[in-house]
Amino acid sequence: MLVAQNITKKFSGVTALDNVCLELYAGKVNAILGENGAGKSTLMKILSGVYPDYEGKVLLNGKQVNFSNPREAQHAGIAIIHQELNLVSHLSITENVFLGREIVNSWGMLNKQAMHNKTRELLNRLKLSVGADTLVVDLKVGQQQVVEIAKALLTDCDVIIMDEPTSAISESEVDVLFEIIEDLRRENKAIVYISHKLDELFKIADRYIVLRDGCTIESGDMKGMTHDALIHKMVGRELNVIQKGDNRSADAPLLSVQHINLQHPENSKRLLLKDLSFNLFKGEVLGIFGLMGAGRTELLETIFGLNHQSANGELQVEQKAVNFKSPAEAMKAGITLVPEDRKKHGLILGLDVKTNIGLTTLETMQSFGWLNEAKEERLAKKYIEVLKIKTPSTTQTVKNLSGGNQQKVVLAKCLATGPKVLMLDEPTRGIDINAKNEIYKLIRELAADGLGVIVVSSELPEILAISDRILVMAEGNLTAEFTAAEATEDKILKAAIPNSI
Amino acid sequence: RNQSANNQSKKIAVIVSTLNNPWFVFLAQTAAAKAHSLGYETRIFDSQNNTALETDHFENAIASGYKAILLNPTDANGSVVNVNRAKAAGIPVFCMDREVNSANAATSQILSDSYSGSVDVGKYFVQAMHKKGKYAELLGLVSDNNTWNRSKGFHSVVDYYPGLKMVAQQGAEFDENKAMEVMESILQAHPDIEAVFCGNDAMALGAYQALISAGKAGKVKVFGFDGAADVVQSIKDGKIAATGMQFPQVMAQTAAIYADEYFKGKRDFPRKIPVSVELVTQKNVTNYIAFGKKN
Amino acid sequence: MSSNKYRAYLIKFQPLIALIVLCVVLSILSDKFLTADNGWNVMRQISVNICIAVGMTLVVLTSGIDLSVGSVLALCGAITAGLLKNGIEIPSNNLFIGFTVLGAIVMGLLVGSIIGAANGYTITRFKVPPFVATLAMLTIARGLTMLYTKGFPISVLGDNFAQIGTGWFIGIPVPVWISVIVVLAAVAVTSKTPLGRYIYAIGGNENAARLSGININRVKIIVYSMAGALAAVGGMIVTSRLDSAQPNAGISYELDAIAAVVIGGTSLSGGRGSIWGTVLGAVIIGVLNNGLVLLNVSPFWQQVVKGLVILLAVIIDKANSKND
Amino acid sequence: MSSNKYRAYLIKFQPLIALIVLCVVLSILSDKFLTADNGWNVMRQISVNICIAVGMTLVVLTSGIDLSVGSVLALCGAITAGLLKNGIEIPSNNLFIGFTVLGAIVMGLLVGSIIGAANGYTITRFKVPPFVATLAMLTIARGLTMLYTKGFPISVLGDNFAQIGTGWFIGIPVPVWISVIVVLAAVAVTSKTPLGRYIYAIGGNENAARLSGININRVKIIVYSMAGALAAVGGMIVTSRLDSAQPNAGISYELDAIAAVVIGGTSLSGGRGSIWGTVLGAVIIGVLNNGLVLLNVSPFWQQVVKGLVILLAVIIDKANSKND
Ligand SMILES: Nc1ncnc2c1ncn2[C@@H]1O[C@H](COP(=O)(O)OP(=O)(O)OP(=O)(O)O)[C@@H](O)[C@H]1O
Ligand SMILES: Nc1ncnc2c1ncn2[C@@H]1O[C@H](COP(=O)(O)OP(=O)(O)OP(=O)(O)O)[C@@H](O)[C@H]1O
Ligand SMILES: [Mg+2]
Ligand SMILES: [Mg+2]
Repeated sequence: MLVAQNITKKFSGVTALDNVCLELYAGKVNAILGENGAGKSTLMKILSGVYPDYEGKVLLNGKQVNFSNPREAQHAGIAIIHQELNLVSHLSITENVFLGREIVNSWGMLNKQAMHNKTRELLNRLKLSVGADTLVVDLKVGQQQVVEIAKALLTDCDVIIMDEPTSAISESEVDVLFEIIEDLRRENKAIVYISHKLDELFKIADRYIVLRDGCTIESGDMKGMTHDALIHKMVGRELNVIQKGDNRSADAPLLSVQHINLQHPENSKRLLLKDLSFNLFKGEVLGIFGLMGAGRTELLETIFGLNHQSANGELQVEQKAVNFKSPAEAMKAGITLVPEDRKKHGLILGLDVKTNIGLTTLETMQSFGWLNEAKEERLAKKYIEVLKIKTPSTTQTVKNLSGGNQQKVVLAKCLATGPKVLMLDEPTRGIDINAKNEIYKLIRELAADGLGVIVVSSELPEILAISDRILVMAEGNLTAEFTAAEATEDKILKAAIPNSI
Repeated sequence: RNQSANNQSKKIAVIVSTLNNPWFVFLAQTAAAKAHSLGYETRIFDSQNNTALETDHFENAIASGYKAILLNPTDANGSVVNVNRAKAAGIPVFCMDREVNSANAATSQILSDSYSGSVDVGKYFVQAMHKKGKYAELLGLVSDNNTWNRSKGFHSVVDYYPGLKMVAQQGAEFDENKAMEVMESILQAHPDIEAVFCGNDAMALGAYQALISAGKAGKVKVFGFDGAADVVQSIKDGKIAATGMQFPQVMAQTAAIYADEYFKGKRDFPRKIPVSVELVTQKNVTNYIAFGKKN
Repeated sequence: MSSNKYRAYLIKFQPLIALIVLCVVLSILSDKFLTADNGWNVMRQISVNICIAVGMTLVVLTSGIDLSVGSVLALCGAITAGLLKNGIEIPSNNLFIGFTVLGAIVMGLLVGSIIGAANGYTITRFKVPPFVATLAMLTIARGLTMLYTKGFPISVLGDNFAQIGTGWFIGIPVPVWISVIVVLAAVAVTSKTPLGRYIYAIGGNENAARLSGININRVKIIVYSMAGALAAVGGMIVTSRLDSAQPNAGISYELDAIAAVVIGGTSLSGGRGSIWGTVLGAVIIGVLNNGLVLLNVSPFWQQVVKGLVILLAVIIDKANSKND
Repeated sequence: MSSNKYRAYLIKFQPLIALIVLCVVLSILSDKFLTADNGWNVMRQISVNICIAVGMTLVVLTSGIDLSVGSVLALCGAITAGLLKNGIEIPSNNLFIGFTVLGAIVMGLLVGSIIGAANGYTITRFKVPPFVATLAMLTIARGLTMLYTKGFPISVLGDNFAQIGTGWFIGIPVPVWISVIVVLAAVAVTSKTPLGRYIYAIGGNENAARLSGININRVKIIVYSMAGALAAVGGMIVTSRLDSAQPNAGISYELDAIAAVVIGGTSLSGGRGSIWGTVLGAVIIGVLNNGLVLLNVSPFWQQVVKGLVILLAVIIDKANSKND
């Protein structure tokens, strides 16, 4: 029903799409696959009227359409969930969901009650248990993504595009989403589903379209497709999945966390972290699993010295007691964090790759206050090489990199500090299989080099794949600890579900 | 002869301290008009009360070939350098209204004596108040030394009379609206004042507006300075007690005429010509018009 | 109470603390402060700043700023006064158009909103930063005022017109009525209409707003012309109170307005704040000016004190607000 | 050429187009424009604004703003002049401290950077928006100037001091030398030192900068005190040119400085821009002021034209910049 013909889109520097064609069928879930930077989001932005200028045609139900802005696309019945969150943080959920399509009474005044109720319905349907009047700032990334989904579901559209809707939410929400997608399919809508989580695609998708480097490679029925076949089409070569060798050393802990508590920023009664204690050893990869809102981000942030007013407890790095008042101090002590939200906390989007990578280590690259730009350049080159960052040059503005490559830049920035302890919060969120594996391999290598690595993730397979030891959190408590050997999916999940439910 | 011809080639600059106040607008425009009527190309420069900007104007005027400068200085001391710069470039400067503190920098200074003018206002003030009573004073821009000349002249008289008590001294930036608001508040703090001395006429009018809205019009005597049209009228109507009439027209025209004579070869100009400030009260107001005498 | 209401509530009432402190101090220091008369004075005096600051709030909520309000106030005041006094004359085909008080006022407000719209247009159409676009307009409008008035005030505008600034209506000064109406209208717009939502949304996250299909440019142009019109309203009040339009009226009023907005807890980066906060901010400034004169603080010290108090007020805000 | 270099390049040189257009027009309209004398005049006249605007650029790059520069200029000028003329007297234990020209200047610059640091401190420590903190400082510093000078200029400061503003050195006016040095130093800092990187980073994304281990507060305080010191430098030049410190010097200079920054293509939301751009911006404004005089535009029209040209300059920038 929606057809794109020979779409070509160029950005200053890169060709994002190179006459791409695709057909979307009503009543089917059309999966779009491709590595980071393949052009998936760009294509979707064209279909939904974000980029009005491009070469090629878009046909909706046979008629050529040319949207000059998102509103027109909406009216034509195309809804989109963007890859990056687009919410107004200081408006409430309701206000965000109805933004631009408010319900008004005959006086042209807002009908707040009606909007509130409708939003509550949506949130219930999506099983998100927060008040419709909650400000978006107070939501975690995961919860915000659910709000984005609610926005797309508000008006009933014929085409619903979901660009990595599950990148930030955990299994349980994913199941809810899938139920909804089933309903939509039954209502004979055309659904576009972009994700790097292949097993999801096998669960939900009917058809697949593979993009590689801005070109359509192939499309067809999901039936009879195998994991490896898809990956092959995406990547264009075989993948060697990593196997881990246990290289943790038994000696004294590298990082030891004792009885950490953390108060809620707004009411000091409520504890976000309750008396957490654990050790991290040299050469070990420690996975921390939990459902959204379990407190994992807070835990990492607290260790990193971000909440020193509201937190208490002891920290030891190599037996030396430390008390970080700022990230700067934590980094000096050899601890570094790859934050959960790369756009908000990871990157200076307006600056180039080189500057972003160098930012953490400028002190080491200066002599008498002068910056050694050659060193800076070399550093950037090195990590672009090592992490295979896809960028035209070291001076490309980070804003223009695809999601996955942006994440790699953040990683590079942290590794540049030569840390003893590397903490990663959702390190592979929105990253394609290939890059994922590279990062897993990297994590293992780093561990092998004697780093202690903490990985927070909402993806069980990921946790299982790379961890030597797994901690499970629920509602700010440590609920379980497993060694890689004894860990299984259901054991972990059982521990992750809050007993309050 | 071909006088008008070689006049065409001569340009006269009128550099005025500010155009944010009608009095100076009048001064500048009269000077320019006179010079123009004498056949010179003229241009008005607005120094915006900023001596540094005045310096720029001097440099630009000299560079772009103005042959004489009719100056209303921003500051008696600060402007000296500027005048000297012009002198060095062989360009005569004729000061209007305000003086520059230098014996021989300016070719001639046609000055309105604010100080002695406000002394006269002070004398009349004392007499009108019968030597006793509370009063308030509204200063102009407290950062502007002409504000203080007037204030000092006034106090040099008034302060000799212990019966006269100044209960409030506030700045109102020579601005009518500000003056009104400040006056409103003063009237709250001191409902019993019997007079207010204002550093210029705009403030006098503002103060009077405040009196009206406080229902005190007529009960509090207002004294101004300058001789603006509205105030001359108000004095006729008995709304405002008195003002110090300056003669911008006389000063401006004299300056322009001197410039003309300078070009015609005259050199021996009087260094200073004081143009006295005349006290205008209800008695003699009929002899006056805005910024000048009837004739 | 939902966290949203809660925060709105905070933003609304933090400045109250600063205000109360100020008032207590003043009423201790001067017995004249807490009198009805003085109350009306202060309210009459702040009415102008309130009108301007309300418009400024709308602009700031969209993460913009309008530096031209002071000059616009002067220009519109002058035009209204000019039309009242001299009407429009076209000597060529000796045509003369006279104006009623109402007609002249309407024209003044019209000019205000047109200039505002012009600001909005340059900002949206040419992507000129609001600070620059309105800074340029500040100069331009002042120049036009000078040209229109030739640098001289336009005075004696008749008693009807004078009512606007000096009259009373059911025991309350007319300017106070005007500012109250302006405030209530603005509150309604910001909290009860889609336009209000859009204003907050644009300030909060312009990109998200665009993706939600909001016509950013339209909203901005509306907001700036509102600010222009409100500046014009201020111009009417000032002109009428003085019964004369001053060419140099409203100089640096933009700073007072912005101060009111910020003391009121509205964030200059846009998206968060409230009209009520701004009102409190304006009251604080007004009370302060009044108090300093009541206490006959020397003009030299006044500026220092004023600066410190404004700083303090904002710091108190911040201290009490949990956000940020 | 990589898109980023290309962009940096654009930001740096877009204003050049506006400037060239302006100069061509002027030199056609007036034969006086392209003379050496006039050239030096313009450069001497803009030297002050350049010093201030360079400091402003640093502040704006961190997404801040400094409205206090004008008053700081006046205060520091006054203090230097005062110390030169009267030194410090403590009558109580009849102590007198005299000052050499150098000593007095050092003191002036010191005061400037201390005030700047104070701005930085209130902004970082109390999270007061820069606009407000520096707006308050604008008033405070002006008040202090009044208190120090009692409202009277401090004049006749001696020939040595006069050199700063009026002297020549190898065929170039001293003020021009000063501004050139200031510019080169600032360019070095912004492009060749970690501090420079931090300034851009903080303006670009403060959160990310903090998580990268940058000490935000320290950097900001440094930047604001630089701005203060540079305003003081401007104060030295002005005072020395007039051989007198005016208590009302520098009023509304902040606007000219900001105009220069923005015309120069630096984004007020921080993170993007360059010192060179600002220099061009300042030159454009200076040439404009000079040109309007040469062309004998009436002062009232001048304001209108000036506003329009500034607008035009920025629009040309935008039109040529590929970003946004
Ligand atoms: N605004 C932009 N300006 C310049 N280049 C861009 C811009 N947006 C995207 N690109 C480039 O276009 C290509 C496709 O980007 P896109 O975001 O569509 O990839 P993607 O398939 O969505 O990757 P991911 O899976 O990481 O989201 C990338 O090389 C990216 O660098
Ligand atoms: N600033 C805040 N204001 C209110 N609640 C907060 C804030 N920060 C965290 N929380 C709450 O603290 C709990 C822990 O959040 P956190 O993001 O650490 O969980 P998480 O396990 O990292 O979830 P995610 O999978 O989204 O990373 C959640 O209930 C969250 O709502
Ligand atoms: Mg994408
Ligand atoms: Mg998290």
